[in-house]
Amino acid sequence: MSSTFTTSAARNIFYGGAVFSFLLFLALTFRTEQVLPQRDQRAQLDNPQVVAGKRIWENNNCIGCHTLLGEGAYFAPELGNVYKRRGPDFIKAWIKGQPTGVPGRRQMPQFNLTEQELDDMVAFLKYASEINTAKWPPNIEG
Amino acid sequence: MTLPKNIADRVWLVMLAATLTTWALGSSGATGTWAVLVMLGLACLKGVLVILDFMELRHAPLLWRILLLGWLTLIAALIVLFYWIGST
Amino acid sequence: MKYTSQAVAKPYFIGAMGLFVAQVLFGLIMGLQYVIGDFLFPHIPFNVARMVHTNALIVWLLMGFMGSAYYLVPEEAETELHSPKLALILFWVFLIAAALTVIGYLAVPYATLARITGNDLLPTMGREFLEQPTITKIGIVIVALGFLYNLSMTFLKGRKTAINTVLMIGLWGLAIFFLFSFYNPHNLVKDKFYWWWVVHLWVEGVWELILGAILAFVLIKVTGVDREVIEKWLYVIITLALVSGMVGTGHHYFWIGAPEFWQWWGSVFSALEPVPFFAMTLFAFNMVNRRRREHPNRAATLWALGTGVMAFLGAGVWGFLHTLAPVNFYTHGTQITAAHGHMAFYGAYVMVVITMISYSMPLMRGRAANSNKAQVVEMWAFWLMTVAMVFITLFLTAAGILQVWLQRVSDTPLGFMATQDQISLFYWMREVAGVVFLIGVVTYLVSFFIKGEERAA
Amino acid sequence: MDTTINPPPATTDAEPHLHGDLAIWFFILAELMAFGVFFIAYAVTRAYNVEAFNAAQAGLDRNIGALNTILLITGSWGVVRSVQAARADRLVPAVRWMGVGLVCGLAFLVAKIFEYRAKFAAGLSMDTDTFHMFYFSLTFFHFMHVVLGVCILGILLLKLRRGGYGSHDVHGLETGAAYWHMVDLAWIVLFPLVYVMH
Repeated sequence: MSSTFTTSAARNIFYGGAVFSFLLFLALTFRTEQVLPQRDQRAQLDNPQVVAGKRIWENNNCIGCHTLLGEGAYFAPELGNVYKRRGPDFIKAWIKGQPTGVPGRRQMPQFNLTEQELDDMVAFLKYASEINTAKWPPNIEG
Repeated sequence: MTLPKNIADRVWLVMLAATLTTWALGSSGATGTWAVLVMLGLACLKGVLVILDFMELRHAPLLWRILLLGWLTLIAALIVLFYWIGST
Repeated sequence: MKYTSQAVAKPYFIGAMGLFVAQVLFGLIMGLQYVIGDFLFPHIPFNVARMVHTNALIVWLLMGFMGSAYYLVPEEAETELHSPKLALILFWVFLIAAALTVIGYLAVPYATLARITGNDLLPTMGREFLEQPTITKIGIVIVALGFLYNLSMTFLKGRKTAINTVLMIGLWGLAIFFLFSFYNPHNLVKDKFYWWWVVHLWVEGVWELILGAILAFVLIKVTGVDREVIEKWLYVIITLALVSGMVGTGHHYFWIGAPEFWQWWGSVFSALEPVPFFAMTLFAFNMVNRRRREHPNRAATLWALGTGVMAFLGAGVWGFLHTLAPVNFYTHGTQITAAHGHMAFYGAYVMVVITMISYSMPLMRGRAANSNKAQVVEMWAFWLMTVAMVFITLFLTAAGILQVWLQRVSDTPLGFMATQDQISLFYWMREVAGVVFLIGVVTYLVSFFIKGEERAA
Repeated sequence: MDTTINPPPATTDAEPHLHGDLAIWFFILAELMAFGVFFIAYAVTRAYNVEAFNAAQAGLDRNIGALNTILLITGSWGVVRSVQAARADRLVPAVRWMGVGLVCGLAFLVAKIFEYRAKFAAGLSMDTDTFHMFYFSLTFFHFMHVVLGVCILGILLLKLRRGGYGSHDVHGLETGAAYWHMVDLAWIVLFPLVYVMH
């Protein structure tokens, strides 16, 4: 194929293309930050329980078995909409009642959370369930 | 009006005319299948001229003409198809 | 091996292989826990095994990249490494930090680990792949800076080649994007948004530069094709990788609360992400076919070609399978994602590190290639591991499709655990394939100890 | 319609030759793929909500669209004339024609910024509705390409003024020109599709 193919051109295109894509990505990120307030329920973050609940979620590595908004481990149910699926009381009772000890069944450890911590966790899961996730998941089962 | 000698100038004039026609059609509110076909046809004409004369693929290996003219034809065909689907 | 200081890569490769075995073992534990729920409970709950599995993978790949860089940069720059001593010190710091972190995962409950490591001062724990205590993260940054200082000094004083330039950009990019792991806002959407700047911009951004640079280096050595041709193709491939990968991050922003334009941008650009891997496979086979020398290390050539193919299959094809928003709406957070994850990580990054090890280890031990017998065993290892990984991916894909059907698409959706019970057959088959994969890994390690007729260095 | 209205090809060598670096042609294909997928996504989505698209499209300023088309076509034309002049070592006209290309590119950016400001002032944005999501996405993606194109033309202009290009070497000039024509080609399809056809 008669055409010249030079390393210098390929390198310049690499630098140009990389900078171009990064700027394009930054522009879309900037746009995202502008629109997020209408979608991410940030008002609920004024409630210290939600903030504490997120810390408890992290410190107990719930993401090691569960998914949250579809991201995480696939060993245990999606918890992004569990507040809507089960409601607060079920969530607290379930966490307190673990592990079930049923032989052969997947086991959730006992995290010994105080009543206050359980309420914080429920507040966080309520907050997560109200984020505008473009109608994901497809149904309540998550 | 003598045609300008330089091919680039002639291509430029043809494309200007095509653009103004599309703009006129648009302003006159032309709609419906024939309007879509005419506008797409003008766009394809401009596209072919850019590919062959501005990009000088007229003198390039056949492969590159096939790739780019193929792209233009495929896009135009799919647009017509979906505009037709939209209009039924 | 032209420069004595390149030998500093050996401990990194040995450390990498050690963690690789640990990673696969914990993978097998988890595979069994998928079917026998209370296996090893409460001693090693699933989340702990998962942390060890994923963290070991990332740490040993980083060690592999570091080893490859310590071997490759001096040879490309045609000068001795700036400070081999620093490289060795950093190796032990990195290995000990990784070991302590794993012991921390296994010995105490995660909440206790968070408390004793003072996570509250700067909370960064509890997020997937970034579970390391904050002090370990700081340790990783220090090791990375020392590593980059050492290599950059070497790079600056030596010959500038495209391979070195691309590798250094990739490694600096890796360190810079890791800094986003320290950003952990209360806002869950922003937390996830910038979390992907570490994860996605690594594996579908700067790591592809590192992958390209290492593969190009090995191909130049193995095929003898002149550097000019290979470096041109390298630039084209990594430009395609960055152009598609950068905005391709959008395919993670469909359902986490980000604006809905990402569904279009993410789908369009990530649909182009297989193109660089396809070009890489074409490039690898093209170079090998046009080789100008018969390199004695046929195993390394096989690994290099395998990398191209499996990266295209795992990251390209299996990625495209569920990258378009309308499809991802149903497959998001299912076993389809796990299937893609396994084959993409293996095909793109595990295989390129093994390619580099297979190529450079014999040279560091004073011979051009291992004996014919050893190479046959190594090729057996290649096929055992690769075929086993293909089956793991196929079984998880089947599980994922059934899961999507039962739990998401059908009009009477089953609950999560009910669905898991329905697909447990595939989990059993995946576990068997996992055992075969472990056999492949062991075979690979054995191949380094097989004697045979010596080859000239 | 006979489009072959050209004298013998300007370049003497008869053997088919691709102008501009092969690497840029890889990226012209990649970019055209990206634009193509966006165009088809637009057409498909429109097919399923024609009224909403037509209603929202009516709000677009077709005149600025047409003006931008003319600007880009004229810009492309200028660059072609510049390459022709450089091949014939007529460096002063080459610089002047490249100036035409650059000015048209800049004018396009200015017109587009005014158009965007008017849209934002009217409270429209990428998140208003599906049509505007496509309108802003497509035109902004193209806008960024024109920004890069203007930078490239600027660099080519500077190098031309320093005598960097001429009959001895037009390679870099042809590479930049090919990219600029791709940007024009993308707009040629985008303009009728988004602004006019309904």
